[in-house]
Amino acid sequence: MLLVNLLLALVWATLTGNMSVKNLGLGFLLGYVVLFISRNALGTRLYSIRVYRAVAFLFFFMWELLVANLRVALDVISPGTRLRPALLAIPLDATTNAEITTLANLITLTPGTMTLDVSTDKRVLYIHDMHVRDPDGARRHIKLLERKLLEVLR
Amino acid sequence: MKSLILSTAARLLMPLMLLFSIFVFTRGHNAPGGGFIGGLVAASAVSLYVVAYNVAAARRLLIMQPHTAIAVGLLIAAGSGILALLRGKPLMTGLWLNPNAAGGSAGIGTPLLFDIGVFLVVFGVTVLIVFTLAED
Amino acid sequence: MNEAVGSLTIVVGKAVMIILGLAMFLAVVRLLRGPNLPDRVVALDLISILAIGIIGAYTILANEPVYLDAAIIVALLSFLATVGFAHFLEIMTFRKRAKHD
Amino acid sequence: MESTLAFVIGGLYAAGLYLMMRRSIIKLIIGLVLLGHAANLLIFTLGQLTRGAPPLVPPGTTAPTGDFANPLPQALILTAIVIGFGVQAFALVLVQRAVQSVGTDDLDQMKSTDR
Amino acid sequence: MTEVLVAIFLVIGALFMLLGAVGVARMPDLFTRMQATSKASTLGIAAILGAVALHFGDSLAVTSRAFAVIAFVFLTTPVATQMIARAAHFINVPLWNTKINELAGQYDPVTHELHSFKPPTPTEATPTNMASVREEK
Amino acid sequence: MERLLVLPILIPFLTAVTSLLAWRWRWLQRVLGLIGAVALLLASMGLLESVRLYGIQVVQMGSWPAPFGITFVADLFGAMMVLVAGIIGLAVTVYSLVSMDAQRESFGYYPLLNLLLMGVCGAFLTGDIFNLYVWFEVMLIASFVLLVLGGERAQMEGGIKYVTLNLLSSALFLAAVGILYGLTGSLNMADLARRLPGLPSQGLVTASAMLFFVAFGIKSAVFPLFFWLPASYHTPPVAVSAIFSGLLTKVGVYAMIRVFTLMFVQDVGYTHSLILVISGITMLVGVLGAVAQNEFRRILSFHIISQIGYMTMGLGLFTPLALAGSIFYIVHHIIVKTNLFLVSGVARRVCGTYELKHLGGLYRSEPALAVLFLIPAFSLAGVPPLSGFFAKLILLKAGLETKQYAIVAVALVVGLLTLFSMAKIWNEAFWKAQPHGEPGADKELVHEPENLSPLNKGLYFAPILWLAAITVAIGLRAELFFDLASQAGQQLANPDIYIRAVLGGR
Amino acid sequence: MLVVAVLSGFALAIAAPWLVRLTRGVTGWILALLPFTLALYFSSVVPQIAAGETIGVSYPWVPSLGVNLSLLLDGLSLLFVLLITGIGSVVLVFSGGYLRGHPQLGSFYAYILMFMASMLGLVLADDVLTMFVFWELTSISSYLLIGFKHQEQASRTAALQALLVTSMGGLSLLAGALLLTQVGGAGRISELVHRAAAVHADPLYLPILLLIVGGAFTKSAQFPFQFWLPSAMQAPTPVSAYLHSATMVKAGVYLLARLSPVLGGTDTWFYLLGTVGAITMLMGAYLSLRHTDLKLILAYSTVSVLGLLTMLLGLGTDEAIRAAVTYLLAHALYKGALFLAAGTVDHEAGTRDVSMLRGLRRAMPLTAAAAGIAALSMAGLPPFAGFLGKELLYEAALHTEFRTIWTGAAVLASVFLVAAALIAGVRPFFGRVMEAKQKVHEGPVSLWIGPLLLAILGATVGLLGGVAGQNLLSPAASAIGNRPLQVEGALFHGFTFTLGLSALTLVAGVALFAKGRAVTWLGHLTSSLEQFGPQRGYFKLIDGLNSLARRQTLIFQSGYLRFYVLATMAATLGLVAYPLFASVGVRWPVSFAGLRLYELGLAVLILVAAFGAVQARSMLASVTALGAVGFSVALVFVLFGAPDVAMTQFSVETLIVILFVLVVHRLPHYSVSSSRAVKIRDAVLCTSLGALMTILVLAAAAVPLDPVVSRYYASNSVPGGHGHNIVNVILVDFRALDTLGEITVLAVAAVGVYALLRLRLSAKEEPE
Ligand code: NA
Ligand code: NA
Repeated sequence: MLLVNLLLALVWATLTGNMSVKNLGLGFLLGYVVLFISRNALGTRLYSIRVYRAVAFLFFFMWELLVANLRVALDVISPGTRLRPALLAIPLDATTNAEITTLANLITLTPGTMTLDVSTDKRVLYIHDMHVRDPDGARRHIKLLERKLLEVLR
Repeated sequence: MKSLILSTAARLLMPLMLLFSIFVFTRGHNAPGGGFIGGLVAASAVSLYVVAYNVAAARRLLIMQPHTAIAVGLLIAAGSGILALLRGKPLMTGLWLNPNAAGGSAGIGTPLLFDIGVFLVVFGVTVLIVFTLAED
Repeated sequence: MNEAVGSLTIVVGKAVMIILGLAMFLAVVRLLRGPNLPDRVVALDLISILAIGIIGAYTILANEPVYLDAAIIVALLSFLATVGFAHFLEIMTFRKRAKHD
Repeated sequence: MESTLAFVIGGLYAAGLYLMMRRSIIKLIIGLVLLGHAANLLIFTLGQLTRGAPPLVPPGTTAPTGDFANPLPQALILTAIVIGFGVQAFALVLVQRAVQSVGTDDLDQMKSTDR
Repeated sequence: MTEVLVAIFLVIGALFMLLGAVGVARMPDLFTRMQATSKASTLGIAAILGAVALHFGDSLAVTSRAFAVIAFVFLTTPVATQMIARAAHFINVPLWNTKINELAGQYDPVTHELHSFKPPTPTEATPTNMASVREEK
Repeated sequence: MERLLVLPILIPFLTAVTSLLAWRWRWLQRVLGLIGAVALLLASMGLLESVRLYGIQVVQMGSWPAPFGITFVADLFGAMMVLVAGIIGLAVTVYSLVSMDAQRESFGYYPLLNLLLMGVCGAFLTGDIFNLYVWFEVMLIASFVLLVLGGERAQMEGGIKYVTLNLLSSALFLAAVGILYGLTGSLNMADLARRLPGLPSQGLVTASAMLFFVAFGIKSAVFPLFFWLPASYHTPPVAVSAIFSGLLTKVGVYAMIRVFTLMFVQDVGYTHSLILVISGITMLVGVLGAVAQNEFRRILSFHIISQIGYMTMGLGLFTPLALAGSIFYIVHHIIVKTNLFLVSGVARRVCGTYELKHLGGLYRSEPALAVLFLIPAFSLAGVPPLSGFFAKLILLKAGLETKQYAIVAVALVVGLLTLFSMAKIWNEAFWKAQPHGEPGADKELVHEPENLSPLNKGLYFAPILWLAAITVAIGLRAELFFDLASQAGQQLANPDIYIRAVLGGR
Repeated sequence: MLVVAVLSGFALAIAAPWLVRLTRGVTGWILALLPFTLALYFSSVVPQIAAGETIGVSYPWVPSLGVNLSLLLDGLSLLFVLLITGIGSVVLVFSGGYLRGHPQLGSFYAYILMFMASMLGLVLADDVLTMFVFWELTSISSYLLIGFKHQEQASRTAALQALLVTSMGGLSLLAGALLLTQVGGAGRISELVHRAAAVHADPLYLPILLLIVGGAFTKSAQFPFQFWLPSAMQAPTPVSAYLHSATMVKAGVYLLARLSPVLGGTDTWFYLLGTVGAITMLMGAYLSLRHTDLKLILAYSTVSVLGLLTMLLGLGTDEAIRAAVTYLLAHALYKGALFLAAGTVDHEAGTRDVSMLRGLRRAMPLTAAAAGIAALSMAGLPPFAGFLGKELLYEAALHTEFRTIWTGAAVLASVFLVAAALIAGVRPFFGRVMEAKQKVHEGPVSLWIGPLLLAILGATVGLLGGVAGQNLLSPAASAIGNRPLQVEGALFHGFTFTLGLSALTLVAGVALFAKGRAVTWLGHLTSSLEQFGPQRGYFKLIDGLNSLARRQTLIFQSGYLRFYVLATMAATLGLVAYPLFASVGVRWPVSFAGLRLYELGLAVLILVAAFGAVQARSMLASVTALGAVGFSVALVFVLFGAPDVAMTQFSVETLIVILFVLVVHRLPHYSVSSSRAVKIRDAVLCTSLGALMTILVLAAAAVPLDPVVSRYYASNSVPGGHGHNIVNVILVDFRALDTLGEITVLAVAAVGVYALLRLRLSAKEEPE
């Protein structure tokens, strides 16, 4: 709780562009209020996220994003030829809501794949993949991403 | 019917939106923003919660129910103007704690109070409409 | 325009505005053509993303950072609009189905 | 840009009014929203357009330097937008209830109170 | 130097966004269009707002807000995409040339709950026909 | 002084807000509503008195000087209108205490009523054209909600038309304000009045004047812009009809008179002649509409239109006497028309319907009501010595003095037709014996007739009696009222007085 | 005292309903004390007036409008005042007996007292507008009295008819009176008399005359407005006697008499009044024989006499004026008596049909006596007052231009009236005793005393003609003529030509009566046809009015909202475009200089998206297009230095889209669309309006605005408003009141949405 509050204070300070102690204090106070307001919204699990690792992962991911985007560019320019779209079910190792959500977001941001939904029992992730020649290969690719992510998160 | 991804994301997004709403609101007198936009963003945060969960859950978040927020907001807004009336000045005349301070640092003044009223009303109104429609 | 902005930035900035305008136009075409509602929603979502881009570019072009707040607003709220749209589309089918059964 | 916006305004008025003359009740509201845009743009245009200079007083000074956009029309439009928002929200719900109680979106079938 | 970097970022961003728009205009079905926009536009935003952050590099307030926008878009776009996709499924939006569909029949048509994947039986494979919900007639 | 001028908006506002806070306690809202109505009446009386004694009252909101801040101005016309609003507010509030159902009361009826009054008073007092727009919207949205509160089908159908056409009017109003601002850079009406004559293209000024005319014409329901009124005024509960009939269209007329005496007097040959022609058509079309109706409230609704024609007729004639006539007519009309609606509500309560076909027997069963109907009815028709007679007399006199014989003839004929339809109501609802059809077959009879308890009867009759007494008093003490009206007319005819009061000697 | 005389009646009218409850059977007698006292008072001033004095009072009422409560008692008003109070006393007493036990007796007294007071006011008024006030009040009280039997459809129709016809005249009179005061420069008749020459010379003289005469003719049932009077016989008989014979219908005659010094003496006056009067006289007299209803006979004979009086006033000679006042008095007395007697007969015998009434003399001797005397007076038999009147009538007719016409008409009418008098006043009481359903007997004292008194008074006037002439008629005649006129009132002037004519009249009348059976039967057959010339016109007019009203309402209040919008738009287009294009000097320069490509693109985008909203075939598709419009508009605000507006626009747009979705997702699809022709028509109109708005914007943009207000905001924002965001300072300080109104609108909208969705009235608890 304290951690999140401090984090919010930091966000506040960066937003306002004023890193003075006074402003940080105000940010802490406001963060406390915000957290109080959203006390029901924040489940306990969120606190366990190690935010800095997540951020680091995000930057790594952006690079991959940039590179692989070129492939999509080709698809866009000539959509008819290379597309093999498919809707796939991916069994999940991720268990918490935060993990699943993060994974889902990353899949969407990864070129060629896009999360469609999570089964109600949280055991399967459904995705849309534009270039499926081999469904199991595609599934393996996603599982790789999941493993990497879980390494960061756990 | 609930989307797991959305509801998880909403937990993170909502505090951020609320924070931004306060940010926009407090800056309002000196930069773009103010009570109206602040109130709308705050209400949007609550609306997101309505979509991700439901009205009942969103209602539990609120310190002040929308009806009350509207009435209190109106009262604050009008009250900030009436204060001047009580001091023998025309309605809505700005009263400042430190009126002679240079360059926009006059501290607290009734116009800011007025903007708080606006914030509350806008927030209350939007939330009330969204709640009512979503519950219907 | 502001003298703090170099001529390169101005030229590029204007060009970028035009590119984004073109992109906007394409998005509007999809918005009008559909054919299904989700297509339109996707287009509308893209329009708001493009709006963020335009605001960002214009922030540089006009050398006026205050517009960035507008971009934040669009980012926060357009998401809500899209989610809302999708959510109620789903409710719509949900209700219809419930009525049938 | 004034001339261009003049045509935009005219187009918005035309579109809004056209929608208000349709039989479907929901188009009515869409038309009203378009009319609102038209009116706001009209005030904005006639309050004189200034590119990219928001009416802000730079920190540390007491008055804006150089060219700045006319703040008054902006304040008027803000008020008009917000009022329009409230009114449109209400009208929208009214439409919903009307359709529910009459059973159709056809305005031609909503004339029992005139005769 | 900064000016050149800003210009490059701007152009990259604009081109990515244009790419997304072209994708939306040209791709054959809803899901592929969403694939195009969700990537191109987020990247475009990142580039353009990165340019903003560079341009106003000496102002922490501006830079941090620019990054805030980027973070927010990265956070929200996938969520929005997922929501649309989910809704689209219930509306039965047609899929282009999609041979493998493991999602078909997994949604409970009444409760909208999503089952874990099991191979579809012939009866379940019947699409939940919601033609009436589709707009154009 | 400065407090008096803003009290007419603050009192209803605070009443409404405290009522909102008391959302769950219906009885408290009723008490607050009553207190607020009394306070508003007292404040408006004080305001008129101070205007009468000390001349035009002006307050600069926020202490920002004109034309930069928003100006509140009370000239005699404005103050009189506020007073009438106070009178009507009290009457309708008391009437509502007994006539309004508990469900509507617990869904914000009293706060809405007060916010409506706030909008109305604001419109009467503001000296700023955009602020006028804002008050119009306050009034409008409150009226929207009051109109459809309850959600019956007829309310919905009437509400759609009312809302649409009034919003159309608002859009035109806003555009007109924008154009005026674009021409002058100012929003203060006195300042505008000073600047407009100096503009190079007067044709443009006249064109924007006509935009205002259409906008206010819709609100005030003149021909051919009145459609929303007959479609909706008979659909809400009668207390709401009553306050609408009294105040809403009159705010439109007020605004029209205000701008066409203060600001748009450059091309009187076009604008005011046009207003005169439209007045005549409005009178005729309205009264013929009433002739065609067979329902108590619909007849009254169409008469509103007809009488709006009289009010604008004074503006069209555009002499001090004619303006005085308009003012006199407006004041008279508000009181009388509201009263007739209140009477119709009692008739409905007693007989269970508004349909003339099914009404009857009230002459025997409610003789007091019969008398209390005749007074406003005859006043409406201009029968001496009631208020309506003098109202009409002034206008006729002004018309004859300016040799506008055609409009005078129309006004006379319309007076006769008004008498005709008042007599129709009297014949059917009062003189005729109540028809005894088989009760189930009557579709119109949606409400069981009932006997009123003495307390209820008192609450029903008190406001009716109060308004009837005012009608009689205006007639018998017509000199006092005419004196006020003609002073107000003088002020309108000499806008310099107003301009100097707002802007000072500049 | 004059004011007291007028106001006391009104006061007593208000008190009457309570008095009835207190005093039950004798109320009539008590109430009659008032008019009786007044009659005594006015009698006491007779010598004063006869001496040429007048009594006047004036109270300011609305002096600024020239409306004053000016009352003046002169010879003419005195004559009327005495009739009103005298007959009023009689009628009140009579009513007590006639309507004994009637549940509405209280209001009856109230109305009749109100009428009496109004009538007094009318004849005493010296101010034309005051006179109009009372004039209208008599119409109103007449309406209420005719409709006294309000549960009968016929009564209501007759009441309405009388009201409409007399009010129409009233309005005509009002217009005439206003013009007259304007032309004559005074509101007081006693002053206007001195300005007669100016009035005659004014170009407005003819309109004034026609308008005022129109008022008089409707009130006094002159051709072609006579039809309301017979219908008015639906009223209880005392009302017929009082209003529709003795007093109110004479108000028109009074008006003509009163204004004859002002308006009279011209050719127009002469021909107009003379002709209309003569026609009315003949027609009324003839029609009186065509009926068997006692009251209708009397009513038509009243019409005849009213015509006669009008004719005499039109002739305007000394003789004519003398004749008029004399006949007026005589008629009031005998007709009052006859009506009341008819009422008694009706009351006791249960019918008014003269073909059935016979031999009532035995059962009702006193009534018979009263009726007989009155009838003889009506027939013009000496020594009754009627004889005096007829003598003078012939005298006047013989001494005027076109005398054959006047004389012929007068004699013919008189012959008919003789017959009518015998039918109505004599025959019912003689002959075989009729078989009645009920036992016929004399009524109570209240019923017979009145008619008897009036009849005797009529005889007395005849016998003491000199006294009456000296004290009452001469002053009245002088007032009408505005010159000293003596009415001698002698019964016998020697064997003159007029006496011969009188004798001839009597003989012819008796002969007509004797052969009257045929006439009566003929009348029976044709009455339904002939009576209703103007009557049918009236009903046709009412029907026409109703159908015109219905048709007009069907057109204008069609119920089609799109028609309403269309009409509104068309009106806007016409009203705004005309001054814009008609006036010179309005320019609307179009300039694309300095326009940037992306700005143009944005503009095109807005229009395309708006077009998309128009074209969309589903509601939600329209909503997305709407969202696109809103976002593009917001971008315009971004480009032109309005970040606050842009932010607001973005957020509002988003919320509106969400609300639309929330609402629309439960609505049906667009189900209907208009025909192609309609669409084209609408498109043309809307495009025109759009073009008009474009032109307005172009033109207004060409006029540079004065930036002084905005500059003030800019320079005071920081020092005075303590804020650097000028827009925000405007919103919360410079123009905070706007914002207060704005959030009020929001609050109300929210309450409205809440109430609309939550408040569903249960079927049980209907709104009141
Ligand atoms: Na202030
Ligand atoms: Na301009």
